[in-house]
Order: sequence, then C-alpha cells, then structure tokens
Amino acid sequence: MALLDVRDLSVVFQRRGTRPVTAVDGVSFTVEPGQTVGLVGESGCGKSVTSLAIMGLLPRRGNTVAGEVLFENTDLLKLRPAELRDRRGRDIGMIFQDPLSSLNPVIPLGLQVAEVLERHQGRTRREALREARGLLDAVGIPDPERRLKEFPHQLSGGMRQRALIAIALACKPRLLIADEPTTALDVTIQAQILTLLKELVDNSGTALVMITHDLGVVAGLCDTVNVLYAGKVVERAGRHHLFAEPRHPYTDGLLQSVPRLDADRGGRLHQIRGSVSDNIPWSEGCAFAPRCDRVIDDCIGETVPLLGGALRCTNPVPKEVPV
Amino acid sequence: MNTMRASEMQAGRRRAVIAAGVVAALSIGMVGCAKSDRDSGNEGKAAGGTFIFAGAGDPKNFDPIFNDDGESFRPIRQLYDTLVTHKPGTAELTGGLAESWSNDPTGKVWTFKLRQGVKFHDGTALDATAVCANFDRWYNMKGEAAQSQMIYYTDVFGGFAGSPDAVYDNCMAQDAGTAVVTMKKYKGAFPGAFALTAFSIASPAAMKQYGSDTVTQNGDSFSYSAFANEHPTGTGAFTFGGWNKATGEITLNKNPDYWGDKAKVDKMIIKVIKDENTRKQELRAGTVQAIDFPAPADRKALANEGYKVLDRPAFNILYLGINQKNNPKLKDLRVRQAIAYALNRAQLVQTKGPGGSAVADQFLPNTVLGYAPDVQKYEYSVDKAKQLLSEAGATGLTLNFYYPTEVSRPYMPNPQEIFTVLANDLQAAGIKVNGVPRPWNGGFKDDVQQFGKQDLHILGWTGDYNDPGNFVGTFFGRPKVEFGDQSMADMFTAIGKADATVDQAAKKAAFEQVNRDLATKWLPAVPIWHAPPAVVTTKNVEGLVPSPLTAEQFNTVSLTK
Amino acid sequence: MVRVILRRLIQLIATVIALMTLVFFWLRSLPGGPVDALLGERATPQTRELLTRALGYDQPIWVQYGRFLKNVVTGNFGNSIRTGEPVTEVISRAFPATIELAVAAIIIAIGLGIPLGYLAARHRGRLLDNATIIVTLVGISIPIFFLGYLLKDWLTQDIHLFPPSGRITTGLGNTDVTGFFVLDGLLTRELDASADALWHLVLPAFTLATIPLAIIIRITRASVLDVLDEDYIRTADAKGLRNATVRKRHVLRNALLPVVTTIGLQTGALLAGAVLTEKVYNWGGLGTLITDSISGGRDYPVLQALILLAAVVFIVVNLAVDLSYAFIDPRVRVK
Amino acid sequence: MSGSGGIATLADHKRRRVEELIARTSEAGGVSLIRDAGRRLLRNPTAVVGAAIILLFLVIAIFAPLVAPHDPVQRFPELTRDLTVDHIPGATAGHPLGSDPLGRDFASRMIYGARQTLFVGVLATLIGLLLGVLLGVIAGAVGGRVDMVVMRLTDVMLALPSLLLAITLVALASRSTQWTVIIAVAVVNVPIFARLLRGSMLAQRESDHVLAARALGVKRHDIVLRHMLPNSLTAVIVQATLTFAVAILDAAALSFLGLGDPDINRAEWGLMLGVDGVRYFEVRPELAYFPALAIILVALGFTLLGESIREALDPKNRR
Repeated sequence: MALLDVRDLSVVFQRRGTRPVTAVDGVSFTVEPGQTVGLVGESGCGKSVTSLAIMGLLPRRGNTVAGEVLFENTDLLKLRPAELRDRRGRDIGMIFQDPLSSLNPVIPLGLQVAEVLERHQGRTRREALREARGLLDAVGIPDPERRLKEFPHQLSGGMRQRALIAIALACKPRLLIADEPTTALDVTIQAQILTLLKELVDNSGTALVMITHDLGVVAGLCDTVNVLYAGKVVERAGRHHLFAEPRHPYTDGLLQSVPRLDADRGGRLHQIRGSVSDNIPWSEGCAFAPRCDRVIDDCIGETVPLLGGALRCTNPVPKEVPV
Repeated sequence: MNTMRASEMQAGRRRAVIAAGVVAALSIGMVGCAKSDRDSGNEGKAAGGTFIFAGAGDPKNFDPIFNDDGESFRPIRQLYDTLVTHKPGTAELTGGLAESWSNDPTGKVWTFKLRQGVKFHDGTALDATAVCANFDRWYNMKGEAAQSQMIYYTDVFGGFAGSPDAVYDNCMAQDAGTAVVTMKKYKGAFPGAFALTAFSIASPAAMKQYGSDTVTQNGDSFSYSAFANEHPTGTGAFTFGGWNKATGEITLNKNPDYWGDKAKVDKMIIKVIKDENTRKQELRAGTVQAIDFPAPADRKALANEGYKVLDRPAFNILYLGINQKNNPKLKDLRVRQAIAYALNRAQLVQTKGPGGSAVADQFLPNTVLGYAPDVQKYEYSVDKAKQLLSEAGATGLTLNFYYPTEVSRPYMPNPQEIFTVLANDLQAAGIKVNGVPRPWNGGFKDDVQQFGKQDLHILGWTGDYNDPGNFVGTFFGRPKVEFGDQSMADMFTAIGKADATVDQAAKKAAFEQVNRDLATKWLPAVPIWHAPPAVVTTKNVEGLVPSPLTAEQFNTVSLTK
Repeated sequence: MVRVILRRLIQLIATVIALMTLVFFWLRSLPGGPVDALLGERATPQTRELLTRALGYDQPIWVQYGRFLKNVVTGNFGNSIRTGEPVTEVISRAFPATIELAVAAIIIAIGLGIPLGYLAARHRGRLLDNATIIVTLVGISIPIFFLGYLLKDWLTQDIHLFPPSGRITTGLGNTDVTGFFVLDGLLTRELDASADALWHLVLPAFTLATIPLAIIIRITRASVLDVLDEDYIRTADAKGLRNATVRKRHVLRNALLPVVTTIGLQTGALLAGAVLTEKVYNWGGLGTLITDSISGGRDYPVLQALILLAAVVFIVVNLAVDLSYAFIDPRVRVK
Repeated sequence: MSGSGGIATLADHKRRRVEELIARTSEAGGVSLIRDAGRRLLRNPTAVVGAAIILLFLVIAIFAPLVAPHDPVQRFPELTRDLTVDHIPGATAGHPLGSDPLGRDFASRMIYGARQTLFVGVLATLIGLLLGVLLGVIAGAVGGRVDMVVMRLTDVMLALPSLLLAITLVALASRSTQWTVIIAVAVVNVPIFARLLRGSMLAQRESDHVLAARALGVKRHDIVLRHMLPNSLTAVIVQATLTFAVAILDAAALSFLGLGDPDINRAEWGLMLGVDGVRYFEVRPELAYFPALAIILVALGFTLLGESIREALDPKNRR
C-alpha cells in the first residue's frame, strides 16, 4: 500500500480582479514507504505548490484545492486544521528552499528545534533541548551545545539547512518533503546536504519527495521521477529509464540542457526555446507545443492524456533502436 | 556583545506578559474609577464654607508694592488693607485703615487718623509707626532689581531716595493713631492713589522677619522674598493659607479678628484657569462658584441658565491711537477728525461689544471727576469723513495700523476682531489700511510705546483710582512716543495745570475743558468704547459686589444652600 | 552596546549645545522680550531703563552669552519672567503632570493599539479590519484639539461624566509628594485623591492617545501581515505547532519590532500633542508651560529650558527604544 | 517573442490559434512596475476615494470665485444688523450658511477656505520638500563629512517634535504672519525628507544599475540626477502627499494656540476652526463643525491617496 497517494490534485489561484490561474492541474503520483520520488520541472511548473498543497500550507485566502491527498489512506485535504497540525512535523516533515528566511530570526536555534519535540512528543523544555542537541549533532553541526543558544544569522547557510533538516526529521516522520533544499546553497555545500539527506532517509527508512529543477539532484537520489510542465505531469519513469531514454520532448530538452563532461568540446549546449510564459492552456492541446521541436498538428486541439499513466505526448521522442 | 540565553528569553517573555497585565489593569482601573468617583467629585462642590473663585491668571507674589497686575492684586486685596479705600461697587473714596484723612491747603501734607485696635495677622498692632515704616520702606528701597519692580510707586511717587523728581518727603507718627505724610510737591493723584492696592500696609515685623526687601535678579528675571511668597502679612479679612502652584490654587482662610465685617465663608480658594472657555465649563460642572472675565459670547447663555452675571461698572477705555510723527498728513486735525467720523463705533459696540459696553466719546468714564457731557461726538458719517479728507488733501491716504495678538484685555477682549472691523470702516472712507499684527509682549508694546513705528494702533486702559489724571493724564499729560513726541505742547500744559489744581471744583472745571478740547482741538486719539468686565457666579453665591476697579472684597460673600 | 550609548550621549550633548546657542542668540535678537514681559501696561521709561540695567541687557551680547552658558552649565536656567521662581522649579513642577498624562496615553495607545492591530490583521479584509482602518484614518486626520474640545463639550457639561479640566478636584490636590497625583494619593493612603486624579486623567489621556493609538494600530496590523507570509511562519506551521504557539512565539514577537520603533517616534508626537491637549484641559504640564511662556509673555528663560528638555527627552527615549530594540532583535545586538 | 520557429510547421489555423493564446497569457503576465502600480491603484477603492476627495477640493479651490456667492471679506449690513457678540445670524436669503462672527458670508468663506488651505498646505509641503530633498541629495551623493554634518543638522531638528518645533519657530519669529506659519510647518518636514532621500540614495549607491553606470564612466552628477534621483522620487511623492495632511493639521493647531495667521480676514479652514470656531462654539457650532469637517476630509483624502500609492509601489504587493 502506498504511503502517499496524490490523486488528481489541482490548485487554482484566484486573486481579486484577476483571471483564475491553474497552478496545479490534476497531478497524481504515489510514494511507497522508504521510496524517494522526484518532482522535476522549471520554476513555475507547480511543483512547490503541489508540495504545499499536500502539507495544507497554502494560504486559505484566494485559492481552491481539489482532489485527494491520501496519506496512509486518510485524505489530508479532508482533515480539520487541528488534526492536520497533529500530523505535520510528526508524520510528515518538510524542508524549504531558503534556509535563512525559513528560520525565525529572533528565536535561538535550540528552541526552534526543541519546540517541535515539545509539541509532538510531549517533552519538557529541558528534555527537548537535550534531544535537540543530539539532533544537531546528527545532522553534522559542530559544537551543537553552543549552537543551541545561537540565532540563525550566526550560522552559515549550510548549517542553517542542516538545522532545518534536523527540525524536519526530529520526530522521525515517515515522509519528508524537500522543496529545492539545495538551490540556495553553494555547489560544494549542495553535495554535502544531498548526501546527508540521502543517508538520513536511508537509515531511518523515511520516504522522501524531492522537489527540484536540477536533474543532477534527481540523478543523485530519486527512485522514480515525475516531470511536471505547466501544472501537469508530462512524464513519469524510473531514474535510469528517464536518463537513458527520455520520451517527452520537454524532458529530453531538460536533459540536453544539462552540461555534460563527456560532451564533445565546443558542441553548443542545447536549450529549450522560449520561456514558461509562452505556453497554451492544456484545454487547448499540449501546453508545451509552442516551445516544442517535435510539435505536430495533432498537438493542438484537445487535451493530451497521460498515456499509460507515464507519458503525456502525441509525438514522443522515438525509443533508440539498439544498433 | 553577549548573546541572550534561553532562560533570559523566558524572563523577557514573562516581563512582557506582566507588563501587558498591568496595562489592562490600569486601563480598566481608570474606567472603574471614572464611575465610582462621580459622586465624591460632586461633593467637592459646595464644600461647607469654601468659596472657590476661578481667576484668569497666576499671581506674581503677595508683596503689594512689587505688583502691578489684577491677578496678583485679587488675593492681596483680601490679605491687606489700604489707608483709604473705595465704597463697595464704586470708585468713591472711603475710610480704610484710616478712619479719616485731611490735606493742608498746600496739598502737600496728608494727615491720617488711624482705626484703633487693628492688628496684623502676626498679632502686631497697626499704628502710625507701622504705617510710616511702610512709606519709608518704599522710599528707601535699595537696588535696581527691587526698584524696577515698583511700577506703581515710580509712577505715583516719581522716584526713590535721592532722586530729584521724588514726590515723597517724610512720614511722622504724631501719635499711635495719627500718621502725617509730607510730600515735596502737590500731586493730583492723591488721595485717590492712597487707595491703590500696591500701597497696602504690611506688617513691619513680618517684613523684617522674612526679609521682604531682598529682590534678587537671576538670569532674565527676579526672585522675591519669603515674605512675598510664603508669609504675606497684612490686616485683611483673610489670612494666607498657601499657594499650591501645581494645581494653581491660592487658599485664603477667614481672619476671625478682622476689624471690619468678618468673612462669611471660612475659606476661599482662588483657582487659576487661564482659558475663558474652561472657566465657564468648570462653573457649569459646579466645581467653582464664581468665574472672572467670562467670554463676552457666553454671558447671555450663562444668564439664561440661571447664573448671576455681575457687570462691573465700566472704568476702562479702548482708544484708537494716532501717531502724528511718521505721516505728516496726520498732523492735520481734519484728517484725524475724518478718521473719527469714519469709525462706525455704534455698530462695533453692537456687534462686538461685551454686554453693557457703550460708545466712548471721551477718555474717561462718566463716574470720574471732570467728565464733560457736552463734548463733540463725531457721529458715524462716511461722507463727512471723505469730505474732510479731500479738504485736507489727504485722499488715498495709507496708514500702518498696529494691533496686538496673543492677548485679551477687559477693554479689548479680541483685538484681531476689533482691528478688522475698524480697518474695514477706514477702508470704506477711502483710507488704505496696512495692518501690522504684533504679539503683545513680543513687540507690540515696544513698537508702539518705545519706537512709535505705527500711524494707528488700538490700546486701552483700566483706571486705578478715581482721578482724571489717572486717565487723560496718563495718556496725554506728557509727551509720549505713542502719539508722536513733542507734538501739541499746549495740550500737555493744559493737562498739567488741571492736574496741579488743588481746589476740587476748579479741578473739575479744568478737566471738563480738557476733555472738550481733546475732542475738538487736539484729538490725539479716538475713544472707542467703555467695556465693563463681568463676574459670573452660581445662584447660591450672595453678596459679591462687583467693583469698577475690579477690586472686589470677598468678605461680604456668602454661600446659601 | 556601551559604545552605542556613549556615542548617543555625546551626540545628545552636541545637539543640546547647538540648540541652546541657536535659541539664545535668536531670542536676544527679538523685539520685546523679557523687559516688555516684565513690565505691565504701566511701564514708565524710567522703570524700563532701570530694568534693562538690572537684567544686564546693556552689556555686550557675548558677555551675556558667557553668563548664560555659565548658568546653564551650573544647571541654573534663571527665573521665570512670569512667576519669578527658578525655572528649574517651574519645570520640575510641570514635568510630572505631563509625564503622568503621557504615560497614561501611551498605556492606552499600546494597550488598545497592539491587540486591535493584531485582530485587524487576523481578520484581514473582513468587517472588523475595514472598520478599524477607517477609524484609524479618521483618528489621524482629526485635529486633536478639536476632538478634545468636543469630548469635553459632550461629556462634562450636560452630563457630568468627567471633570472639564484640571488634574484633581479643587482642594483635594494637597497631597504633593512626587507630583504624580495618582501616585501621591496611593503613597499618602488617600485613595479618593488617587481615584479623583485618575478620573481627571481619562479624557485628556484618551485625547492625547488618539494619534499614537491610530498609528500603532496601523503599524501593528501592517507588520503582522508582513510576518504572516514570512517563510519561517510556514516552517512553524510545517512543524505542526499549535496555532496559539505560532502566533505567540513566532508571529507576535517579530511583528512587534517595528511597533517598538514607532512607539519611540510617537513620544515626539506625544510631547507635541500634550501642548494642545493640556491647553484644552487646563492641564498644568509642560505643554501649558510652553504655550504660556510664549503667548503669556515671551518667558524666554522657561522657553529655553523647555526646548532643551524636550530635546533631551526625545533623544533619550529614542536611545531607550534602540536599546530595547536590540533586546528583542538579536540581529541588531550582534552588529 | 514566441516559439514560432517550432510552430511554424503547423497548419495555419492551428498556428494562429496558438499565437493568440500566447498573446493572451503574456499580456496577463509581465507589465512595467509603474503601469502595474497604476492598474492596482485604479482597482483599489481607497485610492479612488482619496483621489476623488482631492479632486473635488482642488476644483473648489481653483474655481472659488466662480463657486462662492460673495466676497469672503465683505461685511453685509443684512448680517451685521442682528449680529451681536452672543448671537450670530444663521442662514438667510443669499447667505446659505448665514453669517460669521463679523457679519461676513460664511458659505463664501468656507469655499475660499479651500483655496487658502490649499495654498498653505502646498507651500508648506513644497518648501519642506525642496529643502529636504536638496539636503538629502547632497548628503546621499557626496557622503563623508558633508553627510555627517547634514545628519547632525537633521538630528537637531528632529530632536524637537514636529508641532513643538513649529510652535517654537513661530514664537521665535516674533512677527506673526501667514508666512511664519507656512515656514514653520515647512521646516518641520525638512529633516524627514532629507533622511528619506539620503536613505534611498545610499541604498542605490550600491545598486546594480548605479554600479553599472559608474562602471561605464558616467559622470557623478549625471548618475545622481539621471539614475538615483528619479528612483528616490516615488518615495518622496508618497511622503509629500502624507505631509500635506500633516501640514494643514499643524496650521490649524497653531491657530488654536493663538500662534497662527493673525489676519482673521483670511479665510483658511485651520484659522476659522482654531479661532472663531472654538471661540463661538456655543453661539454657533457650525463655525467649528464645517471647517473641522473640511479639514478632516481633505487630510483623509491625502492620507488615503498617499498610503495607497505607497502600497501600490510596494513590490511585495505585485504578482
């Protein structure tokens, strides 16, 4: 049985005096216990919104969430706010993009770690702080005793992100959602954080939803990958499959736009034409059509279905025929 | 720069919480008290025998000789007595500490027969020596600081020991009951001036004990003796109970062994409330029983609500001064007359005059000796004005009209309005007016009385004692910058002569002539109105007799339930 | 921290000296002034001359300035022209009155302002919010002297709900210990006096509080809204913390930072507002003193001292605010 | 720009469809800050209300002579006839709002009041703004010792709370005229503008476009005038609108303290409220209510507009 089963999730933003915008458009995917699933796509493709919707962290005003988010067969979307709060941080942890702004600037680190333990495991402040010390140690923050009393601005970016991880994993959740956990960090730190994440989830058997625009990250740790475009899943495949032979032109484009060491020198880097803003509503056909190299007349007209629950394309990249 | 420990953080938060609590408590508390206290507040109202009078300003101190303003004189009048005083409600002289007084033919020697058995508040007796001690004290006052504060003395007695124009010579105690004061020369001001509150008789013993004569200059001002501030000692109907400056309350207690009618209330509090509107509201709220100087606009309303509006007989004058120095055209009598004709004084009195005010046709009220009923009146007539102007070849005349701001005087409740109306009238007669506002203490008095920058200005005067010299004498008796120096010598001499006349009948005639000539021949200024200031009391206040000199004696006041 | 305080103190002294010198020479250059103010309408040329010499105005200006500086340094500001007592006395008597009033006003402004602002923010866009916004806007736009005037007319005349003016009922104010009447009453166990003083305090305090209250509400509301869409609030929610915890620990504390600064800035507004409020309610404080010392006869010694005092208070308060700011916001502390 | 290269191969009707769809979406997206701000302003009711009030106020002020029934300083016999110090005649034929304390037409005075009030407010604001901006620019652009001096100067000014400073200035001016009031109220705002400008200048000195300009070797004063000043001005404009409200309120307060414009012939709302309105409140409350209402409305108008402009320009509210 799936740990997390997202069914036909869609989110519509509606601000006063503007046209409604469909940020997430019927996304479905599942996460098995201990599995690591990637949500990939350019910024604005709706991947972060998806994660927030799952956690029920979207601001109440001005948007409507539809579909089901089954976590161990209970639909999180149907829970009362209080019940949801009981699960957040205990069953599902989350890590955010910008570690600095994601930590409260005026509260010492110790408390920020401890409070989640106090909340979900009924620890006293003293116990919680002692435990927090251990957690910081576990995520590789040197001299945790001192750090407990320090404030976010006194820590380095990497350490802040480690702290956030410590907070997210404090209560041993069964699912961890990481929303672009490394984009705000230097490349060297990125690697460290990723490896840290990897070993933590592996050891604790925590399932991980990794949200990123960086295929490199995906390649690093995801078991299966969902490629999102304009709020829809356009391709889903196992990591090796996806990298070996991407079928959707968009995925293909993404892959080709990643610089490769084994690429022949001077060969110019491929890029996807245009930007996210020039796409068309799915109702009118394939949203990617305007930017697609393989666009054909059939792409325009009516919505393209997710063929075999894995590929949303009328004119996919042909499978390579073994020579 | 140590960082804060978690425990401290807790403390911080706790502090915050406590603070919040206090806030809540206090704000609730306030409202609570607002309710619980309403009754006890009203008790304060007619508290037994305490009479609360709302005055309009702070007194300076309580040593008579160093004061010259009404707010200081009000309490002083209750604490002290003068040799000669006024019949209640009039400006007529009557016996004070002196049962009777006489003047020799030369008019220089004054003999006072003192009341028997009068005691100062400190128990010492009032006798001739005490009286003379006062006269000598004034005359021999040392130090510029002290002397500069004896405004009335310099005005009336000319100067101090050693000064050539000093009027006072000596004072002899013929016997315990008889004091003989000798002057170097006759002065018309006497005997009226003996009734001036500034010349109240104080206890020599107390003055000695509390070093009354030490006036020390400090920075831009002076500080006065313990006598003047904490221990004023006279013979008055009330004794000094203290001055609470924080609340602006001067407390006076009944003097049980007063020689005259003993005070009917046990206690009197003079409460200083500067804003006329607030005085009225306090009266309505019942927290005071009487207020001085109600706003002219409020008189009718208060009367309708059943308060007693007591008008003081007018003893003041508002005039339009004309300075002949800067603009030669003004030397021409016809131009000055044109100005007089141009002013619609009747309308001004009707629209802006406080109740009971009347158009003035000469510079003294009709109660004063020398008032001439038959002076030229200058009835309002634009045509006459225009005609005179053209005769004088002064058409298209432009005049600088100075008027004071930041001030309100009984004779001039609202200078700006008065100026606006007068200017308006002058414009109508074809005289261009260039209005120049100046703060009362911030330049007006300087510019007008020191430097004479103006062509026209409004100013006035409240009489001190019943003598024409105190009015016309003060204004036109000597050359004054205010009206353009040295001009019209004949006016000065005429007034001088009148003032020097000893025989009362002759003096009366002389001043009547002066007033006629002021109107017809000289016209150095145009009299505008006499505006009686009022006192308002609650229904239950009896026996308050308003005095033209604003010299009310409160021993006659009683509170009926 | 210490260095900060020191720098501010030095700055304060510099500011003050600059101010005093400015004021001194300016005042001396004006017509009228002390001599005029000291002499009533009856001044004769002789007395005028006597006085000018007595006050040393015949001496050259720099001599006067020297004397003035010497006095100031020795804490002697001369005597009030109107009352003749030492300026220091006059002011130390008026000071408690204004502080009492200002503190009451600040308590009201903060006590009502922060909760209201917070509620408005929580109910953003709903009735309560809009109502609050409108009220605050009017609160900022109304001339407070007129507001005070109306309150007085409505609540003290026909219905004697509150006293029209003054700090305490005539005759009750004899318990002068600290000069803070509410306190004095408590100290001397004369609770009725305290209550009476409080009762007198209500209207003036509310009048004076109007503008700070309005501003604090607006600032609180705005900053709460800002904090609400901060990432760390999302984190706190992601932790599943209880709503109450999130608000108390994470929202409020951050939201208060700008409010604290505002409160500091408002003390200035308070001093200014006191001038109007005190005139309306005949409140014997610094405000009244200022108006009197100007229109009541150009009482320059008092005026000088008052300007100095106002400056000192204003600067000191803001220093205090900065420090408290450093206390709440660790980021500032370290820098 | 659209990916026409890709869709070029499509059949015409489909391509056209795609292009128009793209056109629609992109038009909804990226718009310039100012246009976007303007858009949001028009959508914001408070802004519209504020603007409306101000517009009305301006119209009345400018066309006062046409709107007003009479000359505001003329005294009318029919009004003075039954005018006394404790009775001010109310509405009569030809005088819709009746008389003022001197027998002048109150309605006309209210209307001309708009003009005078505008005059005071605008001048006070402008003078304060110009001086402030000048100081601020100098401090911000030159920096160093100059900056230090300017800041100390503003410190001295800020040390006295606004109205107090104004009061003192008026008192120190010895002669009270309309101008002393205007100047006093103006000077109060100088330090505020100065600091505002300096702040944004300093911020910009480090900003990319300025650094770029400097790198390109653009002269300093050009950088200041062409690049820095314009960007600071939005903030200044907002401050100015808010200042206007404060200015007319301070003017009114001064009048109330008896330190305002001494010429009571001049019809200015603050003056009318602070002097006649208060003095004759019991005789005829309208003398207070009407000017007070007018002041509140106008102050409100400017505050509303200022606040909503600020809001509109705030990048946080974009998207």
